[in-house]
Amino acid sequence: MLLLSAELSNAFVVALGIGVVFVGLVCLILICMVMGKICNSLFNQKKAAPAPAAPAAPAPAAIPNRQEFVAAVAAAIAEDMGTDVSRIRIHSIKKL
Amino acid sequence: MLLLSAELSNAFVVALGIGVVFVGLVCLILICMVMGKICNSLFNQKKAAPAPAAPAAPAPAAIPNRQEFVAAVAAAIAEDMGTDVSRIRIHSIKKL
Amino acid sequence: MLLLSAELSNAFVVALGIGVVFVGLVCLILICMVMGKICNSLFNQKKAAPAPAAPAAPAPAAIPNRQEFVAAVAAAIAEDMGTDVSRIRIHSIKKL
Amino acid sequence: MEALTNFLQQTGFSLIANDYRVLIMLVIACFLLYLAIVKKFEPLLLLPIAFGMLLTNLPGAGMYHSEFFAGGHVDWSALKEGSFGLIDVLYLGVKLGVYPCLIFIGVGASTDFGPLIANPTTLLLGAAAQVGIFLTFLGARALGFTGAEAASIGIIGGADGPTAIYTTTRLAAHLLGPIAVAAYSYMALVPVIQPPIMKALTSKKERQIKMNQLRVVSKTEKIIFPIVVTIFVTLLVPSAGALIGCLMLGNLMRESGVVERLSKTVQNELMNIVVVMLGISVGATATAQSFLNLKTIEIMVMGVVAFGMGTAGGVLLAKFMNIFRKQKINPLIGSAGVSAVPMAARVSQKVGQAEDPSNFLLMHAMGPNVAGVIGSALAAGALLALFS
Amino acid sequence: MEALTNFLQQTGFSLIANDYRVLIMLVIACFLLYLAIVKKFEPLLLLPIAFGMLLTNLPGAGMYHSEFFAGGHVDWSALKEGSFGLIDVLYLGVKLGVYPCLIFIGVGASTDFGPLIANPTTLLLGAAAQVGIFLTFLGARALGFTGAEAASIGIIGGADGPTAIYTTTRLAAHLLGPIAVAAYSYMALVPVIQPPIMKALTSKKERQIKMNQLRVVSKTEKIIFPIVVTIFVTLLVPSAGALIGCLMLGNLMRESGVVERLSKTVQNELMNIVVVMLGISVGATATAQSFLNLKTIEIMVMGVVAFGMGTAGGVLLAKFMNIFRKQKINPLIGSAGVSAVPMAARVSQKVGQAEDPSNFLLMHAMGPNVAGVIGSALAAGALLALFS
Amino acid sequence: MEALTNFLQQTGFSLIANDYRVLIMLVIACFLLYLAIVKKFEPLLLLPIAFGMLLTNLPGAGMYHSEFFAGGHVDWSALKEGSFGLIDVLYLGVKLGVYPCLIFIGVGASTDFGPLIANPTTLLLGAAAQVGIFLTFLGARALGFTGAEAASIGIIGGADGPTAIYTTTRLAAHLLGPIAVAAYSYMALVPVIQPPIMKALTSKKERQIKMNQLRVVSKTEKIIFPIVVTIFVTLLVPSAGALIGCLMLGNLMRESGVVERLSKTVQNELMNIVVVMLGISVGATATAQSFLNLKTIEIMVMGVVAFGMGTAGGVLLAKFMNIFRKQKINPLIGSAGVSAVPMAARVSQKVGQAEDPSNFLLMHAMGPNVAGVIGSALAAGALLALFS
Ligand code: NA
Ligand code: NA
Ligand code: NA
Repeated sequence: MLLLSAELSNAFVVALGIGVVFVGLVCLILICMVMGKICNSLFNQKKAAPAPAAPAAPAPAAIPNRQEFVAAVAAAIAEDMGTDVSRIRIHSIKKL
Repeated sequence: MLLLSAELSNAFVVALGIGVVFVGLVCLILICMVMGKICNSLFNQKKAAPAPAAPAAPAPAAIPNRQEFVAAVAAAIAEDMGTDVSRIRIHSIKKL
Repeated sequence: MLLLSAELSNAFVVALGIGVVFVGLVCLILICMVMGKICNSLFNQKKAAPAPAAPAAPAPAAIPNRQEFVAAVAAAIAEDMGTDVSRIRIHSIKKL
Repeated sequence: MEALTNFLQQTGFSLIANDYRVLIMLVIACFLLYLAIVKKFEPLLLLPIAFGMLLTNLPGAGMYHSEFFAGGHVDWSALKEGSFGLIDVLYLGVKLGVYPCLIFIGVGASTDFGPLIANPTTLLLGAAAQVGIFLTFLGARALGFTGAEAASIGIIGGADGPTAIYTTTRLAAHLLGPIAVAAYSYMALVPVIQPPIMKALTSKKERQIKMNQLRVVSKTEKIIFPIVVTIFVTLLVPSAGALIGCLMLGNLMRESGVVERLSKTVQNELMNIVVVMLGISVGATATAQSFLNLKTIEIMVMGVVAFGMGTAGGVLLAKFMNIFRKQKINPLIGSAGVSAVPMAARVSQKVGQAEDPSNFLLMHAMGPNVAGVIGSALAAGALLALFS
Repeated sequence: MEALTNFLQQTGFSLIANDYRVLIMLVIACFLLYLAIVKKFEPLLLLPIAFGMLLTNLPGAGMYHSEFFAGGHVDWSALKEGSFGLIDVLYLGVKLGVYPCLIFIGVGASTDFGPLIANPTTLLLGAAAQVGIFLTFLGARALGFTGAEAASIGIIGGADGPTAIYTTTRLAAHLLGPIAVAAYSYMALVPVIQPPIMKALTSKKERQIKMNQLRVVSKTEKIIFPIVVTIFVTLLVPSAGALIGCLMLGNLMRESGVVERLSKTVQNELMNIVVVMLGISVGATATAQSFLNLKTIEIMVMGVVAFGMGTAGGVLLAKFMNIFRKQKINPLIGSAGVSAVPMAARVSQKVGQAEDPSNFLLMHAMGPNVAGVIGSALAAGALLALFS
Repeated sequence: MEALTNFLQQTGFSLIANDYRVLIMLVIACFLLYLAIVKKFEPLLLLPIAFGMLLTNLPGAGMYHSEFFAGGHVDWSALKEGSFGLIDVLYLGVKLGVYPCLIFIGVGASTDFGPLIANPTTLLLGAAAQVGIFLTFLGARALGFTGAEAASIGIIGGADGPTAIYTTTRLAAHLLGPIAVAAYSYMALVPVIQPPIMKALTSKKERQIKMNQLRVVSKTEKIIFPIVVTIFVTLLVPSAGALIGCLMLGNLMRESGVVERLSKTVQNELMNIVVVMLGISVGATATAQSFLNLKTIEIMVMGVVAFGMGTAGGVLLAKFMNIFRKQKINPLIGSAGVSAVPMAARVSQKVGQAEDPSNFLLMHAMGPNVAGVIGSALAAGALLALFS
């Protein structure tokens, strides 16, 4: 699939490459926003419906001090940052 | 190993297939019965011998309420039947 | 890489084989000794330096009754020797 | 400018124009993901299968090339030329029959044949439930499928995923996608498909039959069983040897008690790894070309018929056996003979308890249930011997 | 006597005389082991890589033969003749592109795209940080590398090991050794490379910007995200399909919640097994002949430049975006867009807290951080489409 | 009717008539299963080996075809034509030397070389115990085996399964079945074979010698040891490189402490998976044709002789060393030099404690025990260099 092998100019490669990355991720932004809108509206409709205590409804109010909690966890993680270089990933924080 | 490729009649395939399955499993029934007889007779001989408290002897009497126990376990399992469709298998029930 | 295929004498094979094994392992002895010397001298230098309570310094004195402890562990392991033929390996004993 | 045009022509968006049917396949793949995730249809396999179907139908990605495996052979020279994709490599494990066998080692290690050994006559129910395979074979032949194709379609009625995949790979690899989807979907639908058939074929009184407690099976019997079954079944139907041998090796690991670490690994990590690879590559065979045609619909219909007839076969044989037996069998355990372990046995339990809450059929149903696995493998072996 | 002489001539000691450069390679391998073990530079991969480099440079052992894989193809006939070594076999998984994809399944299963979905504009930062890839491509071209080589060198700036290995294997396999070493070394050096650049490009006030709490992302969104991204990205850049598809399959396993046992295995056992095999065989490509030349030094220099420019790109775009936004972004999270998950996000957190201990950027930085993985895969796909 | 006849002729029952010897092999396989399960003879390997032997001798199943691997090569064209069986595929990992090496990574990760580093002179005992290999080589030559065959038979005396399989695969693959069975059976019989020899060659006073406590070995030494051994041994005997390299890579994973998750996986899941596949396929090489002949009996006899002479070699060298040493060595630890880790070391401990219950030799015996692994690999390397 080599396109125009010899004459592929560097500028074209860079332009196309950066273009593809930005176009791709900008489209993903739009996709995420649309997805968020749709999910939220469906979610709010459901909330209006008589299922207020559904277990699948982690309403923001349910974890009022989430910011503080995340901050504390983040601080704890940041603490050991210098020492732990292995590829352990940070998972989402779940309420127990 | 295609047998008589063109002319293999459907009736032959069905007859042979069902025949093989039934002959095979009927033979396994016989094998299981013979195996059970032999093992039981060996087992009973041993029991007659002076090793009555062997740990390998889970005599029926040792678990008198096994039926009830199995029933309770089975009920518990059946309870969650609707929700869990994954291929988790039921193991034998062991006395602890 | 077959050396002199036909005429490779048995005596030569045995001599070379045993020779290789002994030369190899004798050299490893020397390597271990040199390595031990170097590591110890580095270690002692460090000990002379003002880092006496380093966690990486399991000085012999730190586990005075190590011999007894090892003996007890060894006895326990030897106890079950007859029964456990699987390839479980003995790891080093670490102070907890 | 020409280069840009070339690049744009390479994108999947422009390739879709060449074959819009991939869009339908993407919708189907997403629907299967929905079934796997939301409806929890055998998600362990259906999720990777659906994702493989998604990947294979994204044009241009070139992860799977059905032409490398056409005509029942592997085109090794394509591998040589470096034009292979990721799933081509993973698919080799399906093509060479390795994945289904490795899964069967794990299945064997998690299966307890105790209830079957305790009450061996239930093996007959496991045999009767295989009639669905052969009746469906006839149906597929009538619809114009070749013998090898019809055999692969019939094996859906075995209700055993690895057996269906193993057989189909060897007999009619071009139908692997729809057959695997049918097999796993219907296994998940067992609680929907079976109860009406079971109720239609039994009287209330029959459904209330209580069965005697099973005898205790000694460890020795459980150890000898897999060895004897391997020898006998493989001698009877050599082409079933790989499936039965692996199933019984796993079971021997379990029952022997001396290789617990092997038993644990083949049930868990090895099985999980193989399931992911098998799922992706089986799903990838469902290209638009191979999936979007009348055959697929016919296969889906034949598949559910196969399940239904297997269920009926098991129930009816149980009723027939009751004519001659003093100790009556509850015919509801007959339906468990289709395999679909342990789902079908749970269905027997549930339908039985609906009539009489004090009736516990689960352990009794486990006998025909695991017998059904052996029965399907025997049927698959017979069909492989006849058609491969 | 002649036999003894022959034997002695087979020993590595006498073979070293033929090519003393292997000694330099052994020293380099030991130095990398030192970095992995004592300095803890990405030890999970650098330790196997360094050991593979050690093994490949012990003359006579014949564990790896670069000639079997020359010219982009696999010389299967060599396998046929039985002259293959252990690492030749393991290397097939690299050559066929299987290992990086399997690792990506595991990476996907351990990645939470929640912060990215909650604040999707951070995807732009993940895009901006990929400029390092393309600027480095230009630099490598200026130094005389071919287009395919320059593309492989540029991808170091993607800060993503599997992507770099996947791309280099397909475009410039003869550079795999130095590129893999550069990629993993610099990923480990992110806490050293990035902070000075981040501080130089931002004001104290900018570094003190506090960002709003992220919204809660519903489970549904998290499940739909990997499916949609797979479809869209693979259609846009089909050659990125294998990497993105595997990443998203892993993530779907994680978020769907219905295949927990698969998710656990792909993150742990499967990944560990693949990492060992990948590491050894990638390291083994670093033979004296391929590693000890000016190109390697150029690659090492270009690599750190790529990381630096990626960092700068992310930070600068964040500053640029702030011109138009009411809700200001802390530009320190821009540097996380290079990938190097989760190290780069932690660096953002640390540099931010150095200015204001009450500022917690970690969660915000995770958005561009995981976006950088998708961005690198897109860039790799574009380069693969252009040069392979 | 003809079709039925054909089908019946395909069954194993009718095929047995062609070669009744498979019945003998089935009995042998069941006997080995008995040894593995009831007598607990190295069950982790003997159970899969015995099961593989069972499967390969069920006629018609076609799971393994020795002809595809005849003459030391792999007949890839057979794979191409699709006539391969399950075990043919699994066997590739043996043929390519991959399984023994992967097992050695796991063995290395579970071995502590500390006692050896603390008292390096015990390495000599590990050397002396290898004389059994070479004396057995002479014996096998005298019985008319070729050089390569005799070398493979001798290596049984190394008391190290993976080394024996690796060497035999390369030198005399047609003897793999009996040699693997001999190696693992005798390793299990170490507690029966060794004590009489040990007692015959030592006085009561010698058996009561107490040895000094071992010095503490620093972490640094433990980390440097595998690296140095890999370099030195591979330079001395390049053909031992793959075995030693893998052993030491595993050990480095263990001792470095930075890749615990890799170390855990190579010791457990990876090893278990490989053990199953290795066992089945090694067992499958034991076809009636290759196993049922005088050679097998000769190999079994030579094997036990090799073990005995190795044991004697270790004990006698320890006695000889005591002539020159002030700090006497208890000669009972010499027998541990045969390898068979950790069984042989436990035998030393047990025999020593029989004389003096307060004498704890286990840790001292671990030195020659693990030295024996290195020694066998060196011997294997020398033989491979001479005969392959
Ligand atoms: Na079935
Ligand atoms: Na990146
Ligand atoms: Na040895």
